[in-house]
Amino acid sequence: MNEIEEFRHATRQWLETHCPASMRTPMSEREVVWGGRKASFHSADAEQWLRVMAERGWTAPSWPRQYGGGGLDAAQHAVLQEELRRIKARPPLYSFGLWMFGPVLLEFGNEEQKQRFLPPIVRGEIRWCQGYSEPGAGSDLASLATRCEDQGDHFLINGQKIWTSYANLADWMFCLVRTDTRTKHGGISFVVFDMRTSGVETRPIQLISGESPFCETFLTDVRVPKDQLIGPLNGGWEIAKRLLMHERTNISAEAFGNAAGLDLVEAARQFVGLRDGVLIDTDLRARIARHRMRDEAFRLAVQQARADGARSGAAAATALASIFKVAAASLNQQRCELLMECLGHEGLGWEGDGFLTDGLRATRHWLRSKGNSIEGGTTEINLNVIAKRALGLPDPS
Amino acid sequence: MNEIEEFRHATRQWLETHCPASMRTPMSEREVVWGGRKASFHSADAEQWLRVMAERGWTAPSWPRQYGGGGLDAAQHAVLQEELRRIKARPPLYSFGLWMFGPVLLEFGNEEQKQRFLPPIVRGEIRWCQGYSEPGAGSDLASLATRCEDQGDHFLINGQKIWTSYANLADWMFCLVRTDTRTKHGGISFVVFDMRTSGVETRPIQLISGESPFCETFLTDVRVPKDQLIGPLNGGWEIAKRLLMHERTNISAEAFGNAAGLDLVEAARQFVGLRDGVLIDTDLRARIARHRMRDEAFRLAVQQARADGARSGAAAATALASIFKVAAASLNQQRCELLMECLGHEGLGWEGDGFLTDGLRATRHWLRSKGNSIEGGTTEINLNVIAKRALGLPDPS
Amino acid sequence: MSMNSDQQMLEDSARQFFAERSPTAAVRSNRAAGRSFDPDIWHEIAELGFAGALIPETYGGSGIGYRGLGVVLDAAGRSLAASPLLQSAFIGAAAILRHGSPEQQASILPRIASGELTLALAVDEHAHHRPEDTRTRARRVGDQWILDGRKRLVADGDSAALLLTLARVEAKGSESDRLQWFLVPAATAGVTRQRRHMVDGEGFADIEFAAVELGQHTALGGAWQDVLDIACIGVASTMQGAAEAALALTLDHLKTRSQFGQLIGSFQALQHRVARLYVDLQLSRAAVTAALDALDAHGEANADGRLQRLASLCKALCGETLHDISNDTVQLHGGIGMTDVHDSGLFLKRARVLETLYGSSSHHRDRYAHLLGL
Amino acid sequence: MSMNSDQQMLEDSARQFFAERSPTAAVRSNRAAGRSFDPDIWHEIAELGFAGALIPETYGGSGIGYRGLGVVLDAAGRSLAASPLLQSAFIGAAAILRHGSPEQQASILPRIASGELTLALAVDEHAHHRPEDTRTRARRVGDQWILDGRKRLVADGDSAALLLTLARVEAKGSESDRLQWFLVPAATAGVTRQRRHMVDGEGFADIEFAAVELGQHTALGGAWQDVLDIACIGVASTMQGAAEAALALTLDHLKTRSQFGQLIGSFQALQHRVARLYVDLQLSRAAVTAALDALDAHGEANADGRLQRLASLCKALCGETLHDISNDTVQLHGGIGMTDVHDSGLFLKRARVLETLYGSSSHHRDRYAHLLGL
Repeated sequence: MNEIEEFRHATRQWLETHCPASMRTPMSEREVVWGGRKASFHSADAEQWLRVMAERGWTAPSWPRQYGGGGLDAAQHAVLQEELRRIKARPPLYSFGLWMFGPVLLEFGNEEQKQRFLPPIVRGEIRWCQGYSEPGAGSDLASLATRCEDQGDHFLINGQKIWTSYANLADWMFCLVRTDTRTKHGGISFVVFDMRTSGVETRPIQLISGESPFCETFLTDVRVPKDQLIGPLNGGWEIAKRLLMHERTNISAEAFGNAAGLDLVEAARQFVGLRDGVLIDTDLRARIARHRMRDEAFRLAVQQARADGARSGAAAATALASIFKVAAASLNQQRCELLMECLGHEGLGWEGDGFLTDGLRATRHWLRSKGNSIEGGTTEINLNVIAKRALGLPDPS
Repeated sequence: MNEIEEFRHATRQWLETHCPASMRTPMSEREVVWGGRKASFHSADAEQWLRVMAERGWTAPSWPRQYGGGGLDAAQHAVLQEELRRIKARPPLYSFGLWMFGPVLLEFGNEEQKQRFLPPIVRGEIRWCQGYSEPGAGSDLASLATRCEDQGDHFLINGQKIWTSYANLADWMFCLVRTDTRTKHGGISFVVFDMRTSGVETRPIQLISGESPFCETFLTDVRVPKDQLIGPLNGGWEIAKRLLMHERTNISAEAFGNAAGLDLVEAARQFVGLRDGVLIDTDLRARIARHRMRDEAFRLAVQQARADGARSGAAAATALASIFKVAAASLNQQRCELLMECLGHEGLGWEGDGFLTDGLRATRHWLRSKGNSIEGGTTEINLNVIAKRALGLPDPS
Repeated sequence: MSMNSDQQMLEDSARQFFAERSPTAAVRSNRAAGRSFDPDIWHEIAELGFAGALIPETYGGSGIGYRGLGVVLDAAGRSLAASPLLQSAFIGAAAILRHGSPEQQASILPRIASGELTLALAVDEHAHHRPEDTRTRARRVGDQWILDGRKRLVADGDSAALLLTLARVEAKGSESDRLQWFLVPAATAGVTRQRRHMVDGEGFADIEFAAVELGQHTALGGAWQDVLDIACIGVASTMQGAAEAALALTLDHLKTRSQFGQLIGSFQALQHRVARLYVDLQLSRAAVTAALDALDAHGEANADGRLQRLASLCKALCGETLHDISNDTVQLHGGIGMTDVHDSGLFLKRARVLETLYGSSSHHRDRYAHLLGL
Repeated sequence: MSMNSDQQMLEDSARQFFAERSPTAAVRSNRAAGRSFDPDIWHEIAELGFAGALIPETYGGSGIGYRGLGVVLDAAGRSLAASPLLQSAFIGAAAILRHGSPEQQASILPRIASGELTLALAVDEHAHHRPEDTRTRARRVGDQWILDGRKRLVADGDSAALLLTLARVEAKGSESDRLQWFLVPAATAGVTRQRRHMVDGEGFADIEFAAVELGQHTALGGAWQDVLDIACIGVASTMQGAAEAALALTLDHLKTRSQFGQLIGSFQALQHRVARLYVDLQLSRAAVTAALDALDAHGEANADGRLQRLASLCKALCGETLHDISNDTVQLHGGIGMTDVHDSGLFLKRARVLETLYGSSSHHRDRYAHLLGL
């Protein structure tokens, strides 16, 4: 047995022992573990599962051991993921710290910052939120205006962030601020601060689909110690872009949780019905088939890219993240639309009696899916990125 | 009986007498009468039908009588068209002079020019061709480079035109030339000349669909008398744009002759086949239905616009011409594509035995249709026009 | 075919009325008040003569006609105005006009025209529009009809006083079953209705008929399909107005929002997108105009199933156009378009409901294909 | 799943070979010479080991495998290179390998590997691909098969020496009819073939079988559908290569052609269009890669009809992608793209033929829907 097979064997045995049976079942949205100071667990098993995984650093399998990570190489990481999939284990922790902030901190942070911030992320003790968008700076993120002034021994921040998911539940924020107003991209810095800092206020945003995890965050005379600047002053844009790439990659891999809810084919069979084994609405049937084909190809592409991962460079990864983000958003929106067509009248309810629970949920998902092509970089912005990064097309002169 | 009803009555009687029976049958492409010095008529009836219509000025019903036109007002013109449609009369004459050059000459020419050029157009004696595009100036028509120098008593023209339809059969050309190289749009003039002038050479262009009426036209030291400048020197761009609008309107009205050849629904029934009264390929059926619906709506829109015509201004007409051009091109291309799908193997032939004549023709039409969204202004250019003229969207600052 | 000057004046006044008296803000205030429409606005609509637009002056109507009322529905659709206009003034009045007996017309039409009586079309029973599968049945017992069945998500079903209900009349002797419309007063014993909370906040209800006894003159003559064709044309007029308004909202945004130092409306990719939507709008408008004109022309120009074809054509095309435009309205507004405080979502939600009503776009494409012989 | 370094080398050398030895100019020279392919080039292809790519070394092959040969087909597709590679080295060899008897394998495979023997798949009979409706029939008479029927537009049918022909074997006793592949030497008495002038200039022929006598060991075992799935995957590989080359041609144009004082590749509407095509290309490439890998994996990973599903998936997706790209290749080149001297038209024409071969995209979407249970 070679080394990697030994690793597989040991991992399998360890998981057999340590992954509780209830953590091997499909997980509803409510059961997701986000960690943090205000962490809530829907079961003791969930709490235990996070604890044992965090102890091995396997919530962040590829991070270095010195920061609490698992220290696995690419092959071992792949094996761990396979073994987790094999037993259908739930992710022990969902975390913007793990997916977005941690990876850029590893690349751009200093030693003290890594030691300070990474271990609590691995253990799920600190929950992070993302202070990027502003009301005036949507797709043109770099036009952000939140001021950050050097006050000698600290920074003073004033401004407003929007679309800060779970800001009301998060412990810390990583935040883009303007430290120089004379230049656009070169005047942005990347800072982090505790959400309990005086002057930080959040307000949830009501979406067309109802309640949402998105917030507006108001920053009024927020004092931030100077050692909470990540990377160089006015050097935040590079970090910001890299983090966006991680965000898009993560979104695509999750494909907007698109396995959730009613299965499209099942819903078609149930609500539209078959005649002689063929869906009665043949126009809809053709469109469902077309969607499912693209969906299968997308999943195959993500799998293959993951397997090829080690060999592609950063530029290719950026383009690929945009490609997958565009495809994932469009596929999830298509799926939701087709599901609504299958549901017909059963998809027209908002709440209350007279509608199936599945139907009401599908309707909310459908509305929520309209944001997929906006959040994490609009489809238009990602098409710009593909045209430039992958295809080498020029800017206007 | 009011005046217009009297006109209808008289027109109906006159047509009854003068329109030969053979001119009330569907016309093949070969039977089209283009007139000109090298005019050919496939029948004596065709020649007579042109003559009697031209004598009344009804080849150009709305042009003033002093230039040989019919002098009809809008209501009379509409009645004449209705009566011609009622008996399914063939158009007596196809002519770029009637459709494109005449209308702008009426608007921009001087009295002498109108008297000189319009009557022979009405009578089909002179056939015109259009010298617009150049190899380096496609969509960016105004970047044209064909030089036109003032030589005192004449102009001297050097350059190359492309996509000059029927240049090899035409008698005269209306032509855009550069009379000032220091400014782009303001350095263009509109001149006309006899194709027999020394230095004019034409060469037909082979298309992906085979032979074509398109030519390259080479202009080498072509001497043009100065009274053949239409409108002011360097004032050609306004005329050019107006002429393009007439071209697009005409193209849309003709919808790329899209009634020609196999009927799509018939072809689907014949080559794909029905099962229980439903087309066997239900995906294709859905797409044919979608196409036919847009096609019917397009025809209704053209009819309604024609009826509304009198009330809309020049700006609206320009936008509408672009809207219809975009729709007409896309619909004809769609129709050809769907027809190819219906034909399956029968649509894969180029020539020779083993294929149906209808199939071979459909294949050539399909290839030819790819040019519909390029000729007469690309779809992209027309979308620009719609965005600006109809929707008032801004240019980049 | 073209709009005459009366119609132009009508269009101007209808658009002004709805923009001022029932803007999209009214959708929110109705939602907040838990009501499906504002009776005061309906009163004003009736006073303007819109409730009786189809009804001849002899019955107290204004005789504006289908094309004219279509213009009014279009204007109402622009601000998503909720009222009995579609169900009662368009569909209900048309059904009675075209298929009612002289007695039915005399008793019902004046009350529709005054706005006093409102109607609703009760047709669907399942997740999808399949009127041929209607199970609600009407039995002849003596000189009465007995009605049994359930209807799903009847538009205005929570408020209308008279329910135009499709039912299967059981065969007698050598006859086969047939479908027929019945005029069922909502207050009749055995009728129960449950308002449903729709995604767009409109007043839909599920309705149950349990041994409902109806007089013998409550059945409507004529081909049952005809009423549904009219309904589709009315919905299409509404969708066309909504689509044009949603595009206008989007264009306003494109002309005022800056990103990257440019008005976003100057970006060519967005210009081409909205230009294509504008082309689509012209095609769907032509379809709905032709369908309304065909209703005004009535028997004459509608041979060879032309009315059926135009009804499916405009229902499907206006549905597709509104669908595409309302989606791009959200997308091109970006994040703000996803928030409940913005109007984008109102268009999106209403679009979904109208698209589903009386057969989805897919359903009508299928029907059109059948009519083509495919 | 990922490409290993051998495959990377293979890709490089295959692309170089076809770019140098059989560029698109060869399509024109073959067309001018009235031949469907250049035998010298085929000889070189065989010498490189591509003709025997699927064939084990024991039979004189190079054992490169499906994924590897897919890479070669892709490379050939880039310049629309005509040769027996697809029909003989991919489809023919795979059919014999997977379903041939040991005797058939021993007699045929070495001659495929050397390039000496070429095969062609003779399946369709009508305007459309409907193998279930096959009317060509094989009767058992003594120890012989008698074949009668006609095949329509057989790819390489003008040149291949061995025709892999689908025929209906008539029922005996309690059996029902079944379909089976037969190995028919083109030189057999009773076989006549007529080359047809295809829109893309390739060597297709109509073939007639009139009382053709075949030995008893000319039938191929295995499920008849399997060979068609393989054929689809081979066509898809070719289409993927053609699509990538057509997009590259277009990108070159966008980066060099100026209009309005700008490189046209800087116009955002065009950027978004080609970016979307590029996304599509990634999806169709993933599908064809997965299908080739599934063929290499053979029995193991292909339970639950996975191979059938992947075959239809990649045939339809690559077909759609090539269709869209070849159309935009013409459009984005403008007028020059419409002229016969430009390569755009070559891609468009070849796309149409490949799209039609072994079932259109529409056919395979329908099949995929069936496999989904719809």
